[in-house]
Amino acid sequence: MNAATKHAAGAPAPAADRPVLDVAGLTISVRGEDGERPVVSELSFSLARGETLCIAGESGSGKSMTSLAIMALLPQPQARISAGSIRLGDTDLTALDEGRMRRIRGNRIAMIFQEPMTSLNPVLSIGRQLVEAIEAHTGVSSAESRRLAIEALTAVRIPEAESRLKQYPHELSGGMRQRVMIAMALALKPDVLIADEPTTALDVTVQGEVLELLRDLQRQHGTSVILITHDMGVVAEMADRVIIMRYGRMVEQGKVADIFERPQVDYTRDLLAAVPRMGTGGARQVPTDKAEPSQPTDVAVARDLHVRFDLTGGFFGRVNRRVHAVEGISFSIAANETLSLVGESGCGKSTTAKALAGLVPYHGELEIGGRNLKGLGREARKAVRRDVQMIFQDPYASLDPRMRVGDLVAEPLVIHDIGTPGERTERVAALFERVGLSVDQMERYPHEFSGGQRQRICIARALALRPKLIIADESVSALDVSVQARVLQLLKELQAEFGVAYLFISHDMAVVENISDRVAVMYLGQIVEMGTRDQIFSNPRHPYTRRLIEAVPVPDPQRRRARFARMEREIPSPVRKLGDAPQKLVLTDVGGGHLVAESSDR
Amino acid sequence: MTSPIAPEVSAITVPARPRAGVWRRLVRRPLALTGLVIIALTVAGAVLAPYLTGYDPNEQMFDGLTLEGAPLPPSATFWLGTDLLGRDLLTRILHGARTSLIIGIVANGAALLIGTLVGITAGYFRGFVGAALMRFTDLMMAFPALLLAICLAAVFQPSLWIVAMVIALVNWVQTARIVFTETSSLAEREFIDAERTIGAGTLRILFRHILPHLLPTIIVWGTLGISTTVLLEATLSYLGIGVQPPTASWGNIIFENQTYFQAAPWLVFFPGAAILALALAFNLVGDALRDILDPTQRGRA
Amino acid sequence: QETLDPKAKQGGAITITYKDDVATLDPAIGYDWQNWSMIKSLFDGLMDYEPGTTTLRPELAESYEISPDGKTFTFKLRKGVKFHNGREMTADDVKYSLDRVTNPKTQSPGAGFFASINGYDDVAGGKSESLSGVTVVDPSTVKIELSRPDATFLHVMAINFSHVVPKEEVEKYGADFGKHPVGTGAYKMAEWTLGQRLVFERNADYWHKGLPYIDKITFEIGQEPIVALLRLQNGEVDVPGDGIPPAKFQEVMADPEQKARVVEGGQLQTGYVTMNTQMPPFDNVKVRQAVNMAINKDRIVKLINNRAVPANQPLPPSMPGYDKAFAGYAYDVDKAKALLGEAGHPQGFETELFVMNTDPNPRIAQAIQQDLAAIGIKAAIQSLAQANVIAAGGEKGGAPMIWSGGMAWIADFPDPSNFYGPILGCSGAVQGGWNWAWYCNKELDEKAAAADSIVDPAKAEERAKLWGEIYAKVMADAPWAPVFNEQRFTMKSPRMGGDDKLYVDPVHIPINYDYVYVNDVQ
Amino acid sequence: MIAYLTRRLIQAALILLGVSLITFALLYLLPADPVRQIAGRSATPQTVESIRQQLGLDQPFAVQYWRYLTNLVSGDLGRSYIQRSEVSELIVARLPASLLLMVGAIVCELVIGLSMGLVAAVRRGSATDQALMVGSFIGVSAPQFVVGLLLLYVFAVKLGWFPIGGYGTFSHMVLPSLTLGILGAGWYSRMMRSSMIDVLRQDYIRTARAKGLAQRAVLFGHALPNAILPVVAMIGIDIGLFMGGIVVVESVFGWPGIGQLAWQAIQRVDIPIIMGVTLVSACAIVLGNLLADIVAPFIDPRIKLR
Ligand SMILES: Nc1ncnc2c1ncn2[C@@H]1O[C@H](COP(=O)(O)OP(=O)(O)OP(=O)(O)O)[C@@H](O)[C@H]1O
Ligand SMILES: Nc1ncnc2c1ncn2[C@@H]1O[C@H](COP(=O)(O)OP(=O)(O)OP(=O)(O)O)[C@@H](O)[C@H]1O
Ligand SMILES: [Mg+2]
Ligand SMILES: [Mg+2]
Ligand code: NI
Repeated sequence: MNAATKHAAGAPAPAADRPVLDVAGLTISVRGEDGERPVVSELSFSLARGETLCIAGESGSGKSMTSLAIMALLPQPQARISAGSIRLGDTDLTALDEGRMRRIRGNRIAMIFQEPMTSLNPVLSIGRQLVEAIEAHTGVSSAESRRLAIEALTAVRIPEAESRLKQYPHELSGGMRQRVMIAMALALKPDVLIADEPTTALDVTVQGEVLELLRDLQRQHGTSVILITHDMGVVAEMADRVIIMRYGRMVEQGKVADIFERPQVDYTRDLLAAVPRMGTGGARQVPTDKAEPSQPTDVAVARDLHVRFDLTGGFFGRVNRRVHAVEGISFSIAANETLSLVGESGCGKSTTAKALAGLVPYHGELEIGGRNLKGLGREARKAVRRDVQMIFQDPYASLDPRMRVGDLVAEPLVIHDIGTPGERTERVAALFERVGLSVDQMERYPHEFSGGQRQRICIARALALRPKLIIADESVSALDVSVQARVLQLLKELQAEFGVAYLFISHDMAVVENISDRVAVMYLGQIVEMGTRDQIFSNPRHPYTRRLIEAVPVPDPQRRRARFARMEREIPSPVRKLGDAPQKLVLTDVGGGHLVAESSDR
Repeated sequence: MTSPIAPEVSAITVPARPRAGVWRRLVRRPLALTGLVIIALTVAGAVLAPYLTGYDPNEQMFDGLTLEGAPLPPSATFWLGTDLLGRDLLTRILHGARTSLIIGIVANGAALLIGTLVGITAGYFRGFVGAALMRFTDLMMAFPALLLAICLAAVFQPSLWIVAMVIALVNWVQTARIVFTETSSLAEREFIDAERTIGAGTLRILFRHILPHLLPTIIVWGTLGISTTVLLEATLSYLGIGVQPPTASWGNIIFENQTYFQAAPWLVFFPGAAILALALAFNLVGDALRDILDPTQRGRA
Repeated sequence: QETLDPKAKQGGAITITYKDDVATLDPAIGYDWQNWSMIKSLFDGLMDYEPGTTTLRPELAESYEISPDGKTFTFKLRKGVKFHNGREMTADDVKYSLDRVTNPKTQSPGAGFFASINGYDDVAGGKSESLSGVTVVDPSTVKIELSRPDATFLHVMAINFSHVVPKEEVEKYGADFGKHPVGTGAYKMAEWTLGQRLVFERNADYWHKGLPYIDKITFEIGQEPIVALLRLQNGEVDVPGDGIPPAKFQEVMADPEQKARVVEGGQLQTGYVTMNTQMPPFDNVKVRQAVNMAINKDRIVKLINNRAVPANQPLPPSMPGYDKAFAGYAYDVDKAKALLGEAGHPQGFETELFVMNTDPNPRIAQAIQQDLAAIGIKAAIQSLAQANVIAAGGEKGGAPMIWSGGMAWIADFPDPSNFYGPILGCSGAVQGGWNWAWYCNKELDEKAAAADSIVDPAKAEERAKLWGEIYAKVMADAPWAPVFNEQRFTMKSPRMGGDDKLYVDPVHIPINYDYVYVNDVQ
Repeated sequence: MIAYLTRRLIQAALILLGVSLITFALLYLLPADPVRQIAGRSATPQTVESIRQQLGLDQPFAVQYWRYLTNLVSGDLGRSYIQRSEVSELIVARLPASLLLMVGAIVCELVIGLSMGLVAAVRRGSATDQALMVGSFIGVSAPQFVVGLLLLYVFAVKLGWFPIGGYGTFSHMVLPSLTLGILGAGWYSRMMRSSMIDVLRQDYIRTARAKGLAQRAVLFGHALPNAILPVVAMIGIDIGLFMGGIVVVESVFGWPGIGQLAWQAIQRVDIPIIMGVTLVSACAIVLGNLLADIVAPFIDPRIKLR
């Protein structure tokens, strides 16, 4: 792509010394039931060519709103820019008409959105959505744009890129959807890339790859990047400059090193203090009295769990291939215990969780509280449901958009007939407070919240019933570190108080280390290593586990890696032909219940 | 790690719910208010019909026709003109409102209700129940409405309630079909999964979570259904089921006179306008209701 | 043979429209007013009428003889008459046609007309395939013997059911003969596209040399009368078969140019209200008379834009036997009320009035309803599809009152007896019958039989008078309230030529296809 | 898919069987006696009985129905009582016209309705939106006869652009299709508007716009496929409706469709025709719905055929 032709489409090319993007005095207000209120106030910053600007800060502080304002995609009709200007080179974006703005979008400024599920069109294949983005701004042939699309998918490490083109968003794992979004944004190599929590849903190894991709882009093309993230590790890895936001205002801005070493405001200091760090997780005391019980009551047991999805093809839609999403895994979670499930995106974590929650058909056996999930009556199923709560990976998609969030959180209580209406409201209010939401937000609807806030709503809902087992699918990944710390603390407190067990799915190894009792590492639908936290983190045996741990970004700009390790092997895929079931891995005990799979090559 | 990060919340004060009643919010919208007024006027017109004009709806007046037997156009004596038998059209339209309101609102509403219930159940339940319900719907749909009407007419004494029943029996199927399709798409949404995991029962999922999403569709079918059922009533009456002459209904005033629409346009225009106004009024209210019940539309002027 | 119209030109094509499908064109079966005259143009009978009149004349028969006892009819056939398939028609064909129409397998609705022929009962009962009363004397002579003298028999030989069909074609097409009619008529079938159009082509071999005038008649089917009129005004249609739609009548009559092209004529039709004489309170003659006096016929005629004349007796004015002097029951509300009081219903009563659902019948019914209300009779209207009304009328306690409009009696042939038998006689007052008044007066039945045995044409006057008396007696019992006799208004395009009476021909509705012509051929 | 299709086709056959049984039973119960109509006014009771026997109408219901079914299997729908032709012939003669008009009408409905709905949804709340709403309600509330005749009067009689009714060429098809299109478009436009409004505020629309797609691409490429689902179901319904016939429009435009046949048959209780038309339209409805169900997963891949 020739830069000159591309710029001709939008605004004139920015002079090299001038900032690419200049935001001045930006104020965004939204109209609610109770009148207008600002969500971003007088925000000013600029972005130089080739620079990476990280925006971090409290969840709900207006980061996403700011990026939407730059794209002129603020939610209509509620939100509008009430003051300020956004200049791309010499052009004031706030004054552009829709037609001109359209030529800038995707081409010169691209954006990766926060919620991957709802951001992809459910009825169009991902191939179509990708190719279209490419064709919208370039004149290439359809074969060429298809090739570019495959290239982009491969770049974000989607296995079997070519056949994935035909798949629909709901057939992809959360992480894969996010990678499709990234591929879409990167395909056109824009001048400015706004990435709103781009790696939140990704496991660390892929996160590394994606970050590397961003850097490549920057190097080759001088792209400027606005990276919105809560992950201070990513900030330290990537940022040139950092903006810290809170309550819609910028509280601090500076060079990355300055921010990390000499934070000026209290809030930044708190934020940095809250960052979970690898190796410090030992702070959690494994209760020894519980460690060797006679036979701890298992809250949940999975034995040889299989989940497969049939893929259809051809005109008559016959089943010709199968996704072996979960291939015979077994584990158990005792009361009061936290089992973390880690692994590459698409390895079957969410699917395992859904099977446990009774949402996908499975083979094998699942027991909750000693009851086999198969063949339960209505009442029994309801009782089991009360014991198991799930926090979904994509918070927005899992909240009924037509209900007030207060009602959503109170709903489990209503369903299980707990308390009087008054008591319920109080309990909901208490929950809101504990997850860091204000009580008056109970009256709002899901779409009026930021990504992190929605996730907290989901957490509050799961906690409402005080279940025996909570399945938390990437539940803290979208939270800023301070809230994250607070939520993790809450989870721990609940565990201590009520003996809740957790199946904790996360890609964030630091968080995992922080919270887990035991860790299971999944790869391609199977468990490759399982053991206590210490066994896994201090003595990782399987090469895949080791690579996971190595890939964790360190929240210290001084220890920034020059390059993330690229994996030079074939991208593995759980999609297989009919009758070609993957080989079952054999786990061997290497001592103290530390199970490791034989690995041939790694 | 216990730094206070949450926005300053002092004590847990549960806010008094500031939910203005749906009704109050409805009345605040001028368009919805217009709709409500039209509906109220129609109902009032129907109820008070005998007191509003000086004529009897069935009285064939000698001076209501020209010497050649043609109806009279609107005038000071006959505000909306007279019909082919020399009866006062205004009086007939007012009296006809009774029939038409029952058909357009009661029968149509019943059809909507049945259709929604069937469609939502069939769309949500996989397997036998859903398939059976949908096939039953197909059967009902495949069955000719007119035939059913004629047979019922032959068996029962033609009456308004029979025709209302037939319309309800016949019209629910289309609604069921549409609701079915939408429900089967909604049922695959993740928030429905989420509801299942918190133990929400089927009824709750269906009526608290799926139904509100169907509201726009239901409103569309409900309001458009008013016109079509009122007109359908005329066809059925013509075939001998339903109200018989000289009882007026908007539908049969149009139906009787439509071939005369060039010679006596008022005979078609006024009852047509009445149907249109009623349907529009319900639509205005329905639209407003939908906006009010749809949170994502907040902030719209 | 009458002379040809000297002004007539041969050639050209015309278009006629109809709303409803044309049913079968099998002469033994077709019984709609719509296919009635089409069949007349495709087939011929032994007898026919002078064009535009109700005067009998021989057609396929060259001459006929009636025995003095009136029970034997001998017809001499015309020579050289050919079927459309080229074969010459003979006496065998006549016999075959009569055997066929009376055979129950043919399911002819007109079989009953031939009941007076010897051997009819055997054929109708399935015992025989051949009417013993019909004999082929020689290839051009047929002798028909009757079991009783039948004054209407020549008319029966003129109705469609007796038209001559070729055996070989009937056997070839079987039940579908009605779709592939082959006769001796002036026109032959050229094309029949179901649901769309029928095309008749001039029969060049027609025995009546010089006829017909028109080369091609296209009947377009499925056309709304209002649209047909628009097309007529646009010059696309020559005759709208369904007539001038009521909604347009005044508009047409207000325009002198269009009015000039409208032909008005009488019709062998009476519109009446039947009162079920076996259902109280109509079993009381006073009640029935009261109803007769209560109906304001002038107003009803006005409602249908004066397209009719008020009636006071069953027979229409153009029918022999019509009594011009008959006063009937004059419109008199007070007297009607008084009669009701005498009958024991001073406050009136509630009843039902059945009516067929096509305009203007419900309107007429409503007018009657209002008139009845004036004397206290509250009649609820049952406006139903034709078949349902007919079914109700044929049920003993099915319908207290029926307005006959739309289904009313249009005479099969112009003879007073035709208004009596099935609709006023005892034979019709049975389950499923057409005597909706369920009126049965044995004495009158006998009188009717007597009248019909007066075969001698010379005594026609006497016979007509006898019938007049019968109807006067009927009116005294008042099973009906005659309301009006409809007038026919036929409209034609400017190019249509021929005598006006051809356009209101009493037996050829809407027009006599064989004799009309177009002016714009060279 | 094959399994699904077979299952649905078997179900369809069962539905048709059900329809035929119910229709047959209802017609059996109908008081109007067809034999009387065939036999005519002057028939003797003897003749009536004979005809009744020939038609098998003296048999018990089960026997009559069974005979009808066995004939049906060999494609014999019986003979019309009034017209005396093979019912199958009558229906086949009118089927092409009905199909043509159905296609024309659905195309018109979709073109008019969907574009109205689309514009109204995009211009939501504006004067255009309000005007379109009133327009669609006029379409729904207007009597077919009047609309048809007005169109005929203006475009055929006054302007002479189209023939005054008839059947045959494309230009014959325009006005009847348009009439039905105008009348049906009200439904489609309201439906479309409502589902479009719902779709337009989804996140993926934002994504599509963020890619810099033209408004048209966003609307047609992204919003439409999501909003079209209820519309497709409606087409399924419409197919059935049209195959049952639209009497009024057919007779105004002299269109030789099934509707007129059915209407005449209903008026005269011509039972074999009523049965035949019922079965044909039932077939069309069942197939239309099946089609809509089969298409649905292609439009929304989340829906599974079951
Ligand atoms: N409905 C479905 N149909 C077909 N394939 C599916 C379906 N749902 C999930 N999959 C496939 O199953 C595999 C496992 O998906 P899963 O969502 O469990 O991954 P995950 O481990 O949660 O990944 P992530 O961390 O990215 O969320 C993926 O390859 C995905 O494409
Ligand atoms: N459509 C809306 N209507 C009303 N309020 C909204 C709407 N969308 C967002 N908000 C509010 O605006 C504020 C800023 O939201 P924004 O999405 O920018 O937060 P964020 O900084 O991106 O947070 P996160 O890290 O959790 O994604 C939040 O308080 C949120 O509740
Ligand atoms: Mg955000
Ligand atoms: Mg996942
Ligand atoms: Ni560039």
